[in-house]
Amino acid sequence: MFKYLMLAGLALFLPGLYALGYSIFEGPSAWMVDSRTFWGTPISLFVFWIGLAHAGTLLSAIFLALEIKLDRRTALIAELSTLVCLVFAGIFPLMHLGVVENFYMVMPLLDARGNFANVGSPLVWDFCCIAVYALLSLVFFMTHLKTREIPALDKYRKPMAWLLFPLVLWVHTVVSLDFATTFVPQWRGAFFPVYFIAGAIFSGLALMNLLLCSEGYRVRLLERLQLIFSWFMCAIWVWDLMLKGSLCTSAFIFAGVLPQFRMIAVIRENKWGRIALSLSVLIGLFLERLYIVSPDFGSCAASPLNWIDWGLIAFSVGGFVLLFFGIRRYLNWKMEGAGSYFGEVDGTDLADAEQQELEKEGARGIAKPRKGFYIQPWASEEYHVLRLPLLVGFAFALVYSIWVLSQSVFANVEFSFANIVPLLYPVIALVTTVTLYVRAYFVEQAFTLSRHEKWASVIVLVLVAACAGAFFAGGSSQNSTNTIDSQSIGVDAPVSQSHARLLWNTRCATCHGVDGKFNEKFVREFYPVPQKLDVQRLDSLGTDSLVKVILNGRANMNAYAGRLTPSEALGLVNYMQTLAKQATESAKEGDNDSAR
Amino acid sequence: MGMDRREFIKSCSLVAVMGLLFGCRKIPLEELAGDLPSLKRFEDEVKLALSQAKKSLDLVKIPTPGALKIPGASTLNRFGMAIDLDSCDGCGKCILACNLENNVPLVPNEDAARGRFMHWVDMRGSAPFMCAHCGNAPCERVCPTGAANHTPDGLSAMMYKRCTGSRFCGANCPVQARKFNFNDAQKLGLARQFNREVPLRDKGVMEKCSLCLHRLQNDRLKFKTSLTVGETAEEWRGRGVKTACAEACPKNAIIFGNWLDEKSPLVKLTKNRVLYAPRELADLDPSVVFMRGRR
Amino acid sequence: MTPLANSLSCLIALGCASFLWRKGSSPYRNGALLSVFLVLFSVFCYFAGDINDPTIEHYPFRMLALCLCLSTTSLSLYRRRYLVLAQSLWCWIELFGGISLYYHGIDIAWTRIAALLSMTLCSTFLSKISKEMEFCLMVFWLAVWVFF
Amino acid sequence: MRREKEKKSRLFKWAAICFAVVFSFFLADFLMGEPRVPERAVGSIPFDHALHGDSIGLDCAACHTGSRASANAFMPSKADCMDCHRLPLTENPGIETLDSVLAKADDRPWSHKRHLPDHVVFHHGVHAAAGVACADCHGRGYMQNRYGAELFNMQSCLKCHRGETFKEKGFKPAATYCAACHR
Repeated sequence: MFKYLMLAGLALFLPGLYALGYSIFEGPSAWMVDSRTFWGTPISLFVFWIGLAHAGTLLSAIFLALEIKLDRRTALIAELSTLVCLVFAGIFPLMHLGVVENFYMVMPLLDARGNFANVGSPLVWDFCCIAVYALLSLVFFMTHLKTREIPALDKYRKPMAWLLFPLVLWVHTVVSLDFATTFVPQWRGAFFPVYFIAGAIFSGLALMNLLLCSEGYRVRLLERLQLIFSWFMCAIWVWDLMLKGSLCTSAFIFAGVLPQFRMIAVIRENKWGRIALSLSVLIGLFLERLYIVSPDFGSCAASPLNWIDWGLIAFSVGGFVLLFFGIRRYLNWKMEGAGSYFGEVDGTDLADAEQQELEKEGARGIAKPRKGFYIQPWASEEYHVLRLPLLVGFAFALVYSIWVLSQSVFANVEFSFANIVPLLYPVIALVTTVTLYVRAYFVEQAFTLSRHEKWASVIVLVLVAACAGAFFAGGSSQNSTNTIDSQSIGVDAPVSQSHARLLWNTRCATCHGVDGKFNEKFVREFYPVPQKLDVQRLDSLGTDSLVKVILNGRANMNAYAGRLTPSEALGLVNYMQTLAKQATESAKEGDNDSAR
Repeated sequence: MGMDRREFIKSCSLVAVMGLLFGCRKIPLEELAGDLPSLKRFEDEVKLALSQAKKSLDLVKIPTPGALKIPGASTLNRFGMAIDLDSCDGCGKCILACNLENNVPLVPNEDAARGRFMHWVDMRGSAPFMCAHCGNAPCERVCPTGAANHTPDGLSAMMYKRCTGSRFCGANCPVQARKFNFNDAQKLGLARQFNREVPLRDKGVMEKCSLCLHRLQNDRLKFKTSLTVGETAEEWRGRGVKTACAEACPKNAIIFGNWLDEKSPLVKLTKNRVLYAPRELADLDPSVVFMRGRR
Repeated sequence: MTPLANSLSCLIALGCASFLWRKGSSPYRNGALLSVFLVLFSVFCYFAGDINDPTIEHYPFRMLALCLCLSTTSLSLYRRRYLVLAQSLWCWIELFGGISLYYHGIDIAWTRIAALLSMTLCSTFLSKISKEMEFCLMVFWLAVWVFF
Repeated sequence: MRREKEKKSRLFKWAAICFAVVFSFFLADFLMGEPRVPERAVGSIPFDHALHGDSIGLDCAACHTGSRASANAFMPSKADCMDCHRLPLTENPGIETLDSVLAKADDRPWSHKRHLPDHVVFHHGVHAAAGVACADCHGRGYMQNRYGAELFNMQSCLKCHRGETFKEKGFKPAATYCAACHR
């Protein structure tokens, strides 16, 4: 079964790859871009895939944290689909940028030039949240895989779940804040966080049901939740309709009306019926995201999807199918022996799965807490594991935000606590996880890495350091095109007294001296003595003759016609007269000084 | 054709060298990238933009703009413009002057047909409309890299090398005063550097009216050079500087000046006039405003 | 939203809260009820408040969060856990709704968020929820809703 | 014994890892950073800054006519040289070869590409008026006729504008907002 799906995935993926290459080369004019919001298909695909990614973790982490028993296969599918969706959720924001090579400037880290990303911008929160979220869900998935070899690691799975649970909601809220914080009329809505999270869970449930059906299993809890969430989404759309007076009808039909057919037993029991329901929900939610991101798409047909958009959609869908089932087959093949790992729960209801779990645990003698008994969260075992790392995380976040707000770049930017709050929790979660696993590896020796894994982690560390160095340096912009040679003649405009003074110090002071009494050192050694500037001599010659002297030159003085404009020469002459007056006054003071 | 191994390797290397030479020869024509567009094409595009202008302005009364409220703002200078709607007849000379002064590129025909021009000034309700340089600018709040920032003297400046083209500022501007470089104008031969002072913008970057930042910069630098040489000891107030559109307007309907300087033409000519701003910008403290009627 | 409409809305939320989590009710019934309540709150906000006022945007969801908090008192199992979750959901809606409105120039009601957050943290230490404690909680929530 | 050896090898391993990480950071920073100004040859006419500057006492602005008044410092044109070199100035034999080379030179003998990018605004006049000496930014290299190799990156300008360097000269702190120097 996997083989056919992978072939179909490949068939979609290759043209998609071409479309991706073409849009990176061509830039934002390639795909459908809304005239008002400047965003289009890549961002709606990004919101769609990041919603699916969050649903993966939402289901596994939340159910794990709330002790809702979910058989191990569904949990693994959820985590795996998270990682694969994240790959695509990461590609689209990068490829939709106008200048893709400047993407690193969105990171809130200092660079060599002293610039800093604008931490008040929702896109910076987005970047950090998704990066941290990808890292943490990767760590969560690796821990999940490694717990089979080293059971002691299971101690860390639940604390990680408690870390991921708010992180998932936080990240998707930040994605919704991209839209809610703007002045675009269609994006008006302080309720967007709840709206986007409900949409994400709804699409995640649909994806989970789809993947489970494709493997021939079914989990009734997820299907029931899918139906309940379709009602909740319809309620939100009603409020959206009231608020803005417009509704994406196609999304309402696909994701609102069609899922109700689950109530008909015939469709519910038939595998293809369930697949069709989940597919319609996914299509409906994608259309709704497309309508939110680019309202033009909904209202007028002026900007239909061109073939590049279909290419991008095919790229993401084909890529997901290819990657997901590829890893699935690899995991199946690699862990063939682990029968119990993929509990053969086919078609039985969840309650039975729970029964089996209980018996197994009962047999192993693990004291399962009696139902209804409430563990004090601050005394719970997960909290003990997390306590120190959380403290380190909060301390780091505090220091980080103080450091950020003291950056010189924000000297004339108005910042309040509300601007930086969305950036804090991902920082806390990242530092907590790093401390948790560093402590686990070094202090508690909870797990050991094989030689191969040690080399891999060192190489990754070196690569990360290299990237950090490159982003810190920031590359140099190309030099200017114009060349510098000698000063050409300026425009013939009247010259102010200060400009004449600068001109005199540049051109004439070499011989005539800054104060007009000629420059002894230079003149005595090399040149016959130029005239002394005094008022009588200047008045007798008259200004226009002096201007002619400057422009055409005289016995020992070269012509400046090619280098000075007539009005500059006139300015110089006036300046000479003021110098001469000053010279005579200082001479008078000098006389009466010596006279006194 | 009994070629032995040595000849075979020799001929292969010959072919490889030929290929290499062919590949990396300098294509002389590459730099020229087609001839530069003529002035007439710029004028025609402005006429096309005028004929297609259909947006209108929904104006509402606002008080006279005062000092900026952002930290570190200058208490002496707040540059802005006032557009007199009574004397403006919508001739469009200011658009052409702005395009030539700031090297605004042309757009390919299919974008022109769809009205997606790059002009920093466009006609709305038969009056020139450009970025209002809001004091509390929504575009600067959401720009991720800090490319859109505010100068202490009231200009919403754009650092094109920091722009990563996320186009979020374009979405967040309530009146859509920002234009995006969808095409590489230089490569398509649509851009021409009329004014050497202003660098051309490259593809994928958002641009907008810069309130002739380069003229203000040059004037400030010239003043500071002569300042310490002992001419006038007081501060630079940007006197005597006019934007390209203000200069080109035959009816002097666009007045550029400094809102905080009593001697500036802006404060003098708007003293007994009623000031308006678009409804969406009214409470964002705009510094480019409209005037109509007498108080 | 006039103070009268404000207090009326919390009464409606209180009324709706009593229908939720009934004995032996299936997830379908509770899910459907939540959706219906949300539609009801939206209609109420549409008529009671001015649609162009930005603070109305997340008003029905705040009513839903209040309704969820109030409904946790009639829960039988895991009451304190869902009490904490409902209050953190309300904090969540208030905080992020406030942030998106802050970007439209409307100040955040920090006092409301602080009160809710402190009550959420304190309610994790509750050992046994007696009738009086339940009543105090409900009074606190309604007070936060009406006065802050 | 084996424990010390094993402990020493572990220590060595950690040192190697830390070195590799730090080294790759600085290597990438060096490779991608802003390069120094490229070295420039003296050009067709052999010119000696030390002779003109120190012994004769010419001010920089005499030949670099824009360095006190305008944005661009410009290079001297042939006419600027001929202002003084119109007469044979010294007895030593080198002067004949110089005069013949000068006579043959074209009227703009020195020209080079502007190092700063187009979007950067640098005004020599303002800095000269503020009391900044040419050697402060251009270093002493030109005195030994070595041109270029200065490090003009944004961080050095910003440090001076904030008053963190050249403290002893007591420069007034200058503008550091983006639009002061960028266009």
